[in-house]
Amino acid sequence: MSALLLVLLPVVSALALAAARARPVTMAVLSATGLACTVLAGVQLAVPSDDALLAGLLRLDDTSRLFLFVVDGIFFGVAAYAWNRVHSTPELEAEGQRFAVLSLAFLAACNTVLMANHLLGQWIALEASTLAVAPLIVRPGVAASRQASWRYLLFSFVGLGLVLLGFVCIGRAHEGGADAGGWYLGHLPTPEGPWGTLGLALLLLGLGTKLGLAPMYSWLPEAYDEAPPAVTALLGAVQFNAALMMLLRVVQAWRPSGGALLTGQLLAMGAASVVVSTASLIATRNMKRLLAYASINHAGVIAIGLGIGKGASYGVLLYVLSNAYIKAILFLTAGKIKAHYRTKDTTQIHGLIRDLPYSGVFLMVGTFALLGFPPFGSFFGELLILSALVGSGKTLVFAALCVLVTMSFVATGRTIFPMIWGEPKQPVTWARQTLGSVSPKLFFLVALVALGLYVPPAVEGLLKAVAGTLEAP
Amino acid sequence: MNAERLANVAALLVMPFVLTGVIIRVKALWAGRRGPPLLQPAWDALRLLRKTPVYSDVSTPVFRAAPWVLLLTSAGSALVTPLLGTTPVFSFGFDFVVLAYAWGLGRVALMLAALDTGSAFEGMGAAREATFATLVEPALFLVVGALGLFSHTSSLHEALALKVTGGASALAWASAVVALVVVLQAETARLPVDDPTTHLELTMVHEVMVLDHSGPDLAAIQVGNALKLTVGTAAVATLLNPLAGEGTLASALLTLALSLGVAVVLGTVESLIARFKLRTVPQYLAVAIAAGVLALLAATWRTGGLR
Amino acid sequence: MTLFLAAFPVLLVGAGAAALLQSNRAAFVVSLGSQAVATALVLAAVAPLLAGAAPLELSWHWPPPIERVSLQLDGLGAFFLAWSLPMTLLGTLYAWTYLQPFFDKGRRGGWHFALLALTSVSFVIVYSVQNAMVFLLGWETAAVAAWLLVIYDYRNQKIRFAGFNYLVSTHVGLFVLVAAFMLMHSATGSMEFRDFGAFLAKPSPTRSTVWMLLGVSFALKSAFFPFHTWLPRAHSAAPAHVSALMSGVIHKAGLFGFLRFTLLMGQPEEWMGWTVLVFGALSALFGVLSTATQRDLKRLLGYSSTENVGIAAMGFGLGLLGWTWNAPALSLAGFGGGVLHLFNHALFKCLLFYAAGAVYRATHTVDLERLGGLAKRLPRTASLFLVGAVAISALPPLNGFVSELLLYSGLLSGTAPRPDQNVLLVAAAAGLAFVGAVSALSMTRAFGVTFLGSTREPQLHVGDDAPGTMGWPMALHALGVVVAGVAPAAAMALVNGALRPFPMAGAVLEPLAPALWASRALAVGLVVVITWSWLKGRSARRSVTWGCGYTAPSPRLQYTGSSFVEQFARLFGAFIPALRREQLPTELLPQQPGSFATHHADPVERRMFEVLGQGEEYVTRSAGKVSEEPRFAFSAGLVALLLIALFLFGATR
Amino acid sequence: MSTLLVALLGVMLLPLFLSSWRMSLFGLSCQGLLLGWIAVESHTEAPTAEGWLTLFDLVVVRGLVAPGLLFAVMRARDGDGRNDVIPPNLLSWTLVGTLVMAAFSFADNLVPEAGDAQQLVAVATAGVLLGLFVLSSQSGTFSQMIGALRFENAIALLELGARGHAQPLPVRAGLLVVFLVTVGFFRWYLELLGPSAAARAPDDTPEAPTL
Repeated sequence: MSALLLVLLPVVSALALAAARARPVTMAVLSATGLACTVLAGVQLAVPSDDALLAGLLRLDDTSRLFLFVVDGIFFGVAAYAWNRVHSTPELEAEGQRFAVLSLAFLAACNTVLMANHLLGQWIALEASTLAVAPLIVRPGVAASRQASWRYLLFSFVGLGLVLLGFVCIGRAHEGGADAGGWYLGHLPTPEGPWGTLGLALLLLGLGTKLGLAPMYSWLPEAYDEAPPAVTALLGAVQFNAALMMLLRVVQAWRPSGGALLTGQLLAMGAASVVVSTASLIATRNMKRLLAYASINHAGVIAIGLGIGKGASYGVLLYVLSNAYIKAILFLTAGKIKAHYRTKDTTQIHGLIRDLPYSGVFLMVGTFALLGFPPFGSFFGELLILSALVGSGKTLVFAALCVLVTMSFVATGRTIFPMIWGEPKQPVTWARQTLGSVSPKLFFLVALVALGLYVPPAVEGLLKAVAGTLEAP
Repeated sequence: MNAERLANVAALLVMPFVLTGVIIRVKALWAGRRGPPLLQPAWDALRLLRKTPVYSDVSTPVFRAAPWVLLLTSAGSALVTPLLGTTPVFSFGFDFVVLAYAWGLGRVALMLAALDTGSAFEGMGAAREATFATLVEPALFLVVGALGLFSHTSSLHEALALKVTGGASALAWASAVVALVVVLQAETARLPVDDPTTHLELTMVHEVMVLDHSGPDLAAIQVGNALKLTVGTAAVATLLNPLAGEGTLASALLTLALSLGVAVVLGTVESLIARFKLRTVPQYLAVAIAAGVLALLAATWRTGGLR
Repeated sequence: MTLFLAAFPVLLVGAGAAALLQSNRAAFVVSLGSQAVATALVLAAVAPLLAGAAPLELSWHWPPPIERVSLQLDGLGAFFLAWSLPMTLLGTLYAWTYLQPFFDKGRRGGWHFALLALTSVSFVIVYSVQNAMVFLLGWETAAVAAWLLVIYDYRNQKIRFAGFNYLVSTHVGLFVLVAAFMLMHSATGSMEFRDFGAFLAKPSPTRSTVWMLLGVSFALKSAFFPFHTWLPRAHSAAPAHVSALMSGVIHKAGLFGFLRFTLLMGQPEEWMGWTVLVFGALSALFGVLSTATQRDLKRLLGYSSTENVGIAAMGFGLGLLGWTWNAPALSLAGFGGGVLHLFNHALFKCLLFYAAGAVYRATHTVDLERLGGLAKRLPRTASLFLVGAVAISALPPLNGFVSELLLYSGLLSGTAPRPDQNVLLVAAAAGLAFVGAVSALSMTRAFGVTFLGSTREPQLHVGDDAPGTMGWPMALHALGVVVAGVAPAAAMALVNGALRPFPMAGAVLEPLAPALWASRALAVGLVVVITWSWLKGRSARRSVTWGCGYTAPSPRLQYTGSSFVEQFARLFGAFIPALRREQLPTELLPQQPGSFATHHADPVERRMFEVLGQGEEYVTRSAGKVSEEPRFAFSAGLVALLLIALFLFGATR
Repeated sequence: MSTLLVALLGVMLLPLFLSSWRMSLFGLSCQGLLLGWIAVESHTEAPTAEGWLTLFDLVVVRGLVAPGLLFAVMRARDGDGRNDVIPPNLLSWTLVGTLVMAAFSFADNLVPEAGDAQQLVAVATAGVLLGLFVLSSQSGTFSQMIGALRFENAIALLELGARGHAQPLPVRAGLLVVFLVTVGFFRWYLELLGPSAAARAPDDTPEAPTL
């Protein structure tokens, strides 16, 4: 029963906030709801109850429990950040109100995606989350953000359309058989024959667009660049993981039957997006766009990891979780830096470590984690993916990936390190950052280091179980 | 054995001055002059010992210690070489490595003293000396390494007492002689590498490094150089001496005669040709390296080579 | 084993505390104290091992992805730990005075001392761990700690670039190492070195690829010839004690890795021995040529690290060859010579870098063209630098000569089975002799131009000599150099501990006893001669240096570093391209002064930057073409769709 | 049945060659109506709740509501009524032709026996390819919306063909609601951005602090 609350609670509070005009308490309600969802997810984690809800449409299994806890945790962090932002700059009151309502609707949709047991139902929830977050990208008075928001909606619409097309094609594969199961996760139609393969291919192409993978990815840098930092964090950490959950369900369900095509297409799209994002990383001079391309890079590596499967699944999960925390930290810090320096051009920003000690340290540590330095989870995740690549005999892809990751390492480091350690140009004084505004990022950091060095046994058991489902039998 | 060692020590004391005197006398004869008495270098050394040295105010204790380090290392190296064709005062495995690196230490000390005076000329001499040394060292190691391969030994005097048995060892022997002569000329600043009697500092190599030394220090340097000359000449003589290894009186006398012969040849060469241009000296030293490589390759030859 | 394990938390706590403490002095004391305790613990655990006790084993479970953390401390790891930790301790002591100018300007040193403790932690991990993942963790921690140490003075852009250059190089090295480990992991299915050893024992093409990958990654960590480009920049940018630790101690982990996997591999193939010998000789030759021609004293010492690492690799190559020809004497001479040279290099390289640090502290420059005559103002630093210079040129009485004598005894012994192999070994010995001669030239130049003569830039203000806390580390290292030279048995006690895990047994130094007695005699002679001449000359008359009658001598007339090496550099111009920047006076009576400067650039680095620059420019141009318009993305999607359809046609037809 | 499909194909192709936005919107509504007719034709069994819902979706939502919403906005702001859906040059026209022929050859490769099913798949594939082609050749907001809606109609057509198994009612209703909200957003964005992507002057208002 408590699982259903995870969806109902945000919806109810969203409606309440929309109706009431109570301004000052809005953000407090938002953060409270976020905290409640995190606690509920934690409870689910501690005492797993395997009941099916809403006539089998929603069901909690290991994967959804893990992702629920992570996603809601990050949402709570972002909500606390927004609350602090509104608290410190009162003129954001109106925008805060709009943000609270829409982000709670977004949370409800994402929680549904994570708990969905019916693929089409999951599709609907994902589409709903897109609709909830699209207007948030618009920043009042900035034309480019409206353009970015429209493109985000357009690409999502086309991407999810392709996914729907894929479902229809896979459905047609059973032209004759009266297949009662429909789209429940337990007994999905197997995609064999020309229709099945076409369907699976279209499905992956559509999900790739939603995740920001290769062919249709150009919406991601624009949306992450133009959206306010809190919304970028929601997009990068929460929406990405929701779309990824759908891909995980597809992989879990159809790895045995459609394995060859699955591996081939995921590897191709992953490799293509790593290539494209590395090229753009080298060329870009805009800080938020750099982080956007870095997240495309990481999405590519995740796709490659999922593609191989054999032995890489644990690494992929480790990589996904640490990636979520890294993006949360970096996008929020990038927002703070942009607000402080009034510019996104990386060549203008210098001496962060002394100008904004907290943000400087967070940017440094976040970049370390982004680039895969040891103490963080991404280091081991990357190693496991690379070892599985070598293990499954794809040494050419391995070599190419090593070169590309090093090139993106050089490009990112070359742009961000001078920002951290440069000679500060104009001494701009900024309100001392209180511990409150920094605590969410601190929490993400602790989680990140824990993922790297010492994963507590309970979480480790869960990770192993989820990795098991992703592996080829 | 002690008699040979004593003879060696006696030779060590006498030979340096005799050989330098012979070379000067031969050059004088070629120039149509009687030339100074044979032991003139000894008298010069004694004269300098009685003088009190004058040191530059720029110099540090390194300047004062360098000449004596040169003398010590040259004397040390002389103890290891077969001056009379037979076993030297001390003989052990890889002794020529100690010899080569001892000479290196002496050379470094001298170069540091030259740089210490802070004069442009001495710096120039040190630079040239260092450059030529980098070409001489590998030649020495190639030659003695090749000879060591032929006689399956690692001590200097057994390597030099090479028995010519076939085409390969003959070729090795000939190229070793050529290489050692060139090394001798480069190390002891004889023509055509460097002219000891020139007055124009810009053309000097070794002499310009010792410009600022005076009194006993200058004597130490000259004796040190004479000792290095003796070591080089004795090495060439032992190599030329067919009955080198027997340790009989005849072989000792033959080595002495051959040493004087080598001194005469050096004096003649100095009288007949002018000093090479500085740019061509490295090519001349390259001849020594080529000869060393030839000796080394001879070791792999089928006939008379190593089994 | 518990003693050894206790060192780990002590260091971590020390590092953590030092990082958080506000006052620099407290942070220094905490870091130094924790390192001292850890060193004592490690030495206590390591001493019996060097004496021949059985290796210590321990392993315990750890959550994935590491699965098991297994430690095994054998003779080899013990040897490296025995001197790495004390030298890092001395480095931290040196750092306190060296960084005072920064502390006076309000800079916080807490992080710096914490990173120094963290470097010791990485030694403890790398030299004892048997699990590939944790080894990589230790490897990368050392790299990141060294990087953050190098960019301590991060305000200067050149220093940040040098640090970043170093970070990228080590990261590339890490990827190559990961490739090798993962190849072995996929072949054996486990992450333990013991299983890797089982796989490496059988010769196979994968083994050769893995060996080459390991060789490249360790070569990059130890800055061998083609991969050395990060070393000189990092050393001229880093504070002196960091350069000393990096080039004396930290980059020895590469050679340790090579020895560790040689042991795991067991019987090597002959081509491996020749590759390492040739690779080492190449690295020594290039390193020494660059050492001879550099203007910056610390860059010069950086290049000489490449040279000495090359010489150590020649020893290892000889050891591998001896192993394949099962000639134990040759193999022991090779490995013994290599390991002893590695230890000697750590001693005299740290000494030289500390002396260079003292020079920088006094004159705020390490450019040879402006220095000169420092011996009068910095007598202690000058004499210690002289000891280091004589040792690094492998001249007789000191420790460099002993290890090179060992190598010569292997190369010139003529015990190879075929004559042509003997000839190649003698040729290698000749190469080593050439390297020794050029190293003598470069060290004479470095010492002579910096400390002797008179100061080339008259208005250069020369401060006072190094105080106690900088003097003591230098003196201790110099003492180590002299003792290892005169009484090599002491150093061999350590090296024998390292050679114990190797299959071949036997005495290493005994056949060279007479030669060592000769060098001891020479040492006694030198002491007598130097003291006698020093006493005699003190009261002697002083006058002006003989200038051939030139009436207006000026310090600028002296031979500078570049002119000293100009003829030599012209001989080897192909290897060290000379760059000239000149602004010659044009008119008959020139009004303003002309200027002339020569630099010797590193050809490998110039080529690398040229290639990288081209690549980046091409990528930026092509990335610029792809516009953000949705049209491009959708057309790409349409193309992808058509490809899928085509692929399907292929499948159904 | 095949005549309806041919008519649908005609309605898809015609607006591409004309340059008025009224014709595009009119084409969209014809597509909706024809889809509804095809749905009625192909399912002769007793109409169930899902059947009525699908018919409502096709005829009312896709046929009337979507074009109507856009029509209101376009009429309010548009001047000369000219809006090209694909670049008006012979190359794009020939591309349209090739895409349609590719769709037909793809269909007869996928569905071997000729007949209504094969023709339906062919027209649906043509719709998908044309929708994507419009999207990949236009940067104006209105044209992109037209492309997206064409793409969606083609999927609905394909879904009609595969009436194999009935979806549970809540899922079908969810799909409909989501499509409606999306069309609503389309209308909002059209007002926000204006029909063509004219390069507006970059507003140099100082950037207000954002969340």
